[in-house]
Amino acid sequence: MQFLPMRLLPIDIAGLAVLFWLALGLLGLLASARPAFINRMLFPLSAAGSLVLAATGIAAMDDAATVMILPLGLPDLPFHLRLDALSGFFLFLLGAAGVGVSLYSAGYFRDTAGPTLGLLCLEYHVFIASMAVVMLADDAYLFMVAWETMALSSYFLVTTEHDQPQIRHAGFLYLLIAHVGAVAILLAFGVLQGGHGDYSFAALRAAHLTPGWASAAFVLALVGFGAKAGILPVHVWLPEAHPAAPSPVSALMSGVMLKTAIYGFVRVVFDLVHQLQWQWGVVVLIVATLTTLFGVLFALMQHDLKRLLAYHSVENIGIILIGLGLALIYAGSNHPVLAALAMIAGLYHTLNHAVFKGLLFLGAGSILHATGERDLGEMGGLARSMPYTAFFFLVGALSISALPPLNGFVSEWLTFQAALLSPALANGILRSLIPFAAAALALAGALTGMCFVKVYGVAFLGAPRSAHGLHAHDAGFWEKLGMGWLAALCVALGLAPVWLVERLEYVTERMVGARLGAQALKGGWLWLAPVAAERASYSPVIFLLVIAAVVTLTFLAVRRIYHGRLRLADPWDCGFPLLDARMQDTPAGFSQPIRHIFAPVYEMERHLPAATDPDPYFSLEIRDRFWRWLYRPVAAAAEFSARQVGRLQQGRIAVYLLYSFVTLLFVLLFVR
Amino acid sequence: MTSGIVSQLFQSALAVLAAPLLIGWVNMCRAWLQNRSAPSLLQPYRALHKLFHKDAAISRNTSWIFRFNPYVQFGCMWLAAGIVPVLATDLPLAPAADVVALVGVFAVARVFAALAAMDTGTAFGGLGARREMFIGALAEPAMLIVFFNLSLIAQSTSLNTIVETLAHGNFLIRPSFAFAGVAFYMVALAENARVPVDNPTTHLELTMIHEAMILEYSARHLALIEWAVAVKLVAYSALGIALFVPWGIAEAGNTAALPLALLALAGKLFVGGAVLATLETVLAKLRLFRAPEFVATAFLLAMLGVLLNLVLQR
Amino acid sequence: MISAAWFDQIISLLAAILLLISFAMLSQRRILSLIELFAWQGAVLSASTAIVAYSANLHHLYYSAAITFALKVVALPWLLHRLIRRLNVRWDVETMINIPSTMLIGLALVVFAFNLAQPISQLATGAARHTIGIATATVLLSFLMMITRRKAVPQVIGFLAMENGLFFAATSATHGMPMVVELGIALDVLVGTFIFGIFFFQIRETFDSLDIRHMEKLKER
Amino acid sequence: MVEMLWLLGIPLAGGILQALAGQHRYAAELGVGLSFGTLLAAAALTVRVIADGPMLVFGEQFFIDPFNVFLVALTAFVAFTTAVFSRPYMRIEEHHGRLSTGRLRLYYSMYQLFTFTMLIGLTTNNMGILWVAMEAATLTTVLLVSLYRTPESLEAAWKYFILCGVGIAQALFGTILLYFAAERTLGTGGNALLWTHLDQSKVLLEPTVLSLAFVFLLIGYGTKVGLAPLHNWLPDAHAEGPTPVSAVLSGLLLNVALYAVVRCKVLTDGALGNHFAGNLMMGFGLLSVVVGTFSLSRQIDIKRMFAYSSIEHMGIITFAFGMGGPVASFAALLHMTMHSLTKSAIFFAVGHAAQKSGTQIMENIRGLIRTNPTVGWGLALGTFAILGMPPFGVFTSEFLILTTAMHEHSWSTPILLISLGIAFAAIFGKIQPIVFGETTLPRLPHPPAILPVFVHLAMVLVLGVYIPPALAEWYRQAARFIG
Repeated sequence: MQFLPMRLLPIDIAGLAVLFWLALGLLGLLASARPAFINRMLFPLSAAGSLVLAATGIAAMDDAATVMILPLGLPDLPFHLRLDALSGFFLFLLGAAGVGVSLYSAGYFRDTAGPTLGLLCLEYHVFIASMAVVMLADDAYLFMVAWETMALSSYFLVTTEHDQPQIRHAGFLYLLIAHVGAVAILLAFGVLQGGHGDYSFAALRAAHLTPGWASAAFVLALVGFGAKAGILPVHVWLPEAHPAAPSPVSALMSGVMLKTAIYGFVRVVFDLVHQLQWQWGVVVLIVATLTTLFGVLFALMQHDLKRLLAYHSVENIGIILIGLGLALIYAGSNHPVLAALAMIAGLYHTLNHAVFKGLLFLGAGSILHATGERDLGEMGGLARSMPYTAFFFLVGALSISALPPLNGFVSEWLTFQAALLSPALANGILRSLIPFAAAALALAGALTGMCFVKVYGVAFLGAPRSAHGLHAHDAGFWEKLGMGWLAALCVALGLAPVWLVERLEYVTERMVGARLGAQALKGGWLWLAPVAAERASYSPVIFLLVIAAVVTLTFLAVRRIYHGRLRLADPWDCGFPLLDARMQDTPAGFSQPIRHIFAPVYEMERHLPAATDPDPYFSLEIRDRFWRWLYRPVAAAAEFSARQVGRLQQGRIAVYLLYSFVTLLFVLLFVR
Repeated sequence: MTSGIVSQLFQSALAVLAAPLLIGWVNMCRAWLQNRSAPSLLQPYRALHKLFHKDAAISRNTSWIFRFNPYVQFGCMWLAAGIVPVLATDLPLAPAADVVALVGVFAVARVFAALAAMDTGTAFGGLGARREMFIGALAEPAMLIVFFNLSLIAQSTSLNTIVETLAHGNFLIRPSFAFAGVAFYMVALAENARVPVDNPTTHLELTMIHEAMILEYSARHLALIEWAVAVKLVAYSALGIALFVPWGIAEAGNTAALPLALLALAGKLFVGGAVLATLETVLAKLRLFRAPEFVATAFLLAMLGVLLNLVLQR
Repeated sequence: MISAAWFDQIISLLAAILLLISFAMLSQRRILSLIELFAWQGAVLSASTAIVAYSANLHHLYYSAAITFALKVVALPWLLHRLIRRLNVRWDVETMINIPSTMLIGLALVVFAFNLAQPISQLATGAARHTIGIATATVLLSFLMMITRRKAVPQVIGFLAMENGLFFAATSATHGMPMVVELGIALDVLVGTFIFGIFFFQIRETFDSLDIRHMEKLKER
Repeated sequence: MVEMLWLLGIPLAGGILQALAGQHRYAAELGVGLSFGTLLAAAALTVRVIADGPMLVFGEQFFIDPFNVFLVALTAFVAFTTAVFSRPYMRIEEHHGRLSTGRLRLYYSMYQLFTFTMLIGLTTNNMGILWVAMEAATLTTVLLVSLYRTPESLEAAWKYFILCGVGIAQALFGTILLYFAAERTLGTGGNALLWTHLDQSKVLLEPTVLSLAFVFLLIGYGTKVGLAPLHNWLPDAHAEGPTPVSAVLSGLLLNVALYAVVRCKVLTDGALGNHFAGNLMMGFGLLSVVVGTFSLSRQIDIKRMFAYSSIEHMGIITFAFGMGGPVASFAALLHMTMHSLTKSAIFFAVGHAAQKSGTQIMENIRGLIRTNPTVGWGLALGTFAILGMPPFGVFTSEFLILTTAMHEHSWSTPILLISLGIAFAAIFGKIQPIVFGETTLPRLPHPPAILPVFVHLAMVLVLGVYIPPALAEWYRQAARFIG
């Protein structure tokens, strides 16, 4: 910790960063009249705060946990803060993503009116500060306070443009599901507390639960945190809320806020409940697998860019949970070393997703800013008018598609490695269940690749489909800086996995009681070998170097032996002369084969034009089946119950007296 | 170690340089089977040479991706051919990328090919990209599952270790192996744009997949792509050979066994090319929407293999 | 000197009369008769209070009896009379449930009340043994009356009758509540009746009738 | 002693004074001054009780302990802020021609008397006087509810009067039974109804009688608390009365009634030595939560909706008191405070919103945050607070209640979970378009008194993250004593 003066403990620095953020937020509210100050001063400062937090988090991972107790909170329960390896990792995640998003925000909101911006600045900083507190909290009360503050501040951020009804609807759905989830989490803490009114995590950890109660806590935690993370079937808020929010906020919500749910799940299940049972892992694995496939299949069908990215968040949460589910299964079957690998895979993907999804949302924001469009069908050819955005977006797209040597590949690779260790399990059913998850993951990865070819191809390549694209301008300096930071992280995390995996071992040591095996990571920083070098290894740096060398070599050889003469011409297109931009593939067209193959998954409403139609138009609407399966019935049941209860209040005083009378008689009977 | 580097360099160079030869051989066999007079075995080299000499013409719509793509294709395929142990199992490059990464390499190539196709802004480009991606999206997991099956047997995802185990270990034929083999072959056909999924010799717009993507390419770019296609075929063939008929491969550190291994490889490729040509002649190309069924079958077979493997393990 | 048992007998008798009046009120359709019955009830209550006062030699119960008499036999009936004359609501009232059924339910209630009071009665001494059950029954019957009436005035009379039952319970079972409390209760009843009166006028002014069926607008739709 | 005199004297004298001078131009200011005086007296009394511990005054007739002094302070405070709020509010009503000067006089007078009755009810040591005070509170509020003299307000007031009158009569029967039981141990006379005496000898009280008495008392005072299915008067009275009255009904009267129930519960628990009273309260509490929440979604009138929300919260508090134990009782007391402050703040904001748009129908109130940001934010934050969003204090108590329930009565948590979810969906779904969205509404003739809203919310916010040790100790003492 030499780089810090005054010998502050990591937790002190983290606490100061949180305070710093809150101060920036308040300053923003006060400086509503001077938007330039907020943009040019506060947001870059906020990024600096994020950087400090990220550094603190990563530095704290290999130290012993540090604690802090604040004289706030409940009378018998002051706010406990604790920074251990797990918190450190997630703070790093928050800080790393926060740097990019804050830098980006410094430019993105330049056209926003002062009062809105001031409020937004406050909400933004309360949002990130509350996320940091969630990760630092060491008692159930502070955790819940920070958790709900996070939900509330992000709700206000989502509804920034609240004069549009669909945005209000999105905000409503979001906060409702978040709140119900929060109550479930709260009940999980209720299960864990020993009835002494002591809600510190130390006390919860010490509680001895019967397997039944432990399972109840697990289920409540899964539902509660799942609602925030967006697992099936409580994912519906995600594709509504993410598009509604301003893009930097979407980046934060998808990139970081969903991860707080992962953090909470790990904290509660692995750390607090900690009497792990493999059956829980099966539940998580099944849910995660379905979530993964569902997310990617619906993402493919979207033509609203931010909605599409939101569905990919659902998918990626599924991938993360596949890792964690495997960790549960292994840990519950007494294979802590394997559990450590699975957990590292899950956590690695958590960080990766934060980085590349943040980057992609920022890219989407730049497109939105430049063209005013979120609909892919109106884009095209943006790579020429906004080359920087296009490049950064490509990095993000390749990362999320799990292509080597970028970061998305590393975590999927680790997850596969963890899944391939299933023969170690004694239970035959489990052994054969895990490959299905791996297969689903493989399928999801390939489909993601397809989806991002669609996105990138339709948005950035080809010819502009509408006039917006012609007048598009590239992102400004701050935006480029923000996206550049995240893109660089995508590359760095892809190239130096060992650096992070070694730190993640501190987390698994605490959570599942083991590090990776003795033979793991023997090859130094260059070789990622999570079990042993003979078992599996991967070296992204060498991989990249070889590809780069081969490509350069080829390029030079071709130029040297032959020539580099080039001529620009109109596209040939098999000689068709009247080519125009509308003949390019549409987003819906691109994913049509998938829609065809996976037809049973979707609830489709198609309008096919007839031959005699004067204004032939093809329209297609794809809906989430869960609305029909789950949400509408629940809403109808609630409505029905409300109507029945409403009948109690039917206006006649005699009837009211009768209620009173009957109640009296009934209770008297009960006494007798 | 030195022997490793020697065999690495040798193998990589060989795979790239000899790749058009395999294409030539397959074309030759096919011509014979179809009762045509065959072109020369070296015809592909001549075609490449001709293309390299031409001036490139590029659509105005395109971005850097379009021009970059041929090099990516070529580089990826070269890397793939370089990490599959066909001659020896001590390739120093192999640990840098295991089977999963190998699939990743193919995926990178595919994604760039599709992006480049969409970059042209033409109807055919998008059509080709869409078809390529959806076939690929189904083939890729099938491929992974095949590899998983072998990994479970060898308890490793490292290609060196897998091949070593399969070739030299006291290995028993397992039922799962047969499933994996058939699945692999089906996936390989799909991935290499061969009949029954695609036909490399047709430009019929209703059915073409791979060719639709490269319609706009010309001259050296097209040459690189064609060459990369050839290398890909070699890489896949080598992979199939290494995984399913690895006998004769040189053990680690045994440089003396290399010539023998080379001979064995040539023989296997010779047979393999002939089989491929026969299959392409005998089979009819599937309707486009039958193709997913074909790949899905491969996927299921691979999955069945894995399950058999796990169930029969103890 | 009359023996304590004799007083108990008288109080039991008065209790029986009280119950009888309650039944009469339950079956009575005419408002004027209802008011008369209410006054009689007050009188019986007052008398029983006085007897308890005499037998237990409790002075404050005399005041209580006097207040009861003044309030429930004189003041309230007079007020109510004046009201209905001013409001001109002398007509018969229809009950929600027909009278015989109401009586049957009332009978069941009495049985219930006696059963309910049994454990308490066993603790009590003297007349209280019987009176608690009867007081409970009176309260419940008044409650029933309030439920079945459709006009505002009978409802209020039911309410006041209930208060009578409570008073009877207080005096006979416990020899009256402390004086402060009794005074407070009396004040509340008086103010309450005044407010009821004001309400009658306002309701009539607003709805042109004292039929509470007009007041069923506020409900869930 | 002196403080008590001032505490009760000021509102009583104020009531008479306003009855005489309430038509004067400065009657509103006078009302604020009187309420402020009461607040000062309450503060002084609070300081005294904190310093010296529980005390008996006026010959044991009044008893102040941590439990009621906290409610006295709360009552005086909310009564004061409501007076502040009602000053411009009633002026605007007068300006709109909805109220005449005479009515205003009635309002100002009854407001003081209502405060007086509540303070009497809270401080009295005599269970009989408690009953008298509750009845008197009903009488004063009936006049307040019917202040507008519209058909609806008359109907609401009539129902309120009849239902609560009947309910209160049950409570009197319960009180008589209590006296009957007490008489046997404490002897006849005034002492037998003094709570301090009853408390000391509660184990000796006859259990059968006490259980019967508690049923009558619970049903009686419970009617006034608004426990389902005795709650039917509550939404009507809240919706049709003037908004300041809705605020004090929800914020204060319900608390005082619940206070009475809890006092009775303490005795019953002592006499019975089992969980009978607690179980009954939990049952009624849960039922109220369910009825309250499920009624929310079909409301079209904004005040009516928040009235149902009050039923829900009273249900939660009753449930918590029913659970008992130091944590749950602590939480229940905290929730009482938070609900009072928050709900009255909401009614203030709602009052301004409704006044501004000239309607209480929610569909016609839109876009407050644009036309009047302070009212809009006040309503939004108040709504989030009442829905149990941290860092507002309502969450604190709900946190404690839910976790305790999960631990001790886990069967009840699914009901609570569903109810809280439904309540959230209903209230939030209706308030969101009111606060957000577009609108065109005129400005008000008098500037709104929005300060009380933010003062209340700020207190709720602060208490959500920090409960001062003195206050916590105070709650803890009260909780210990409730058991």
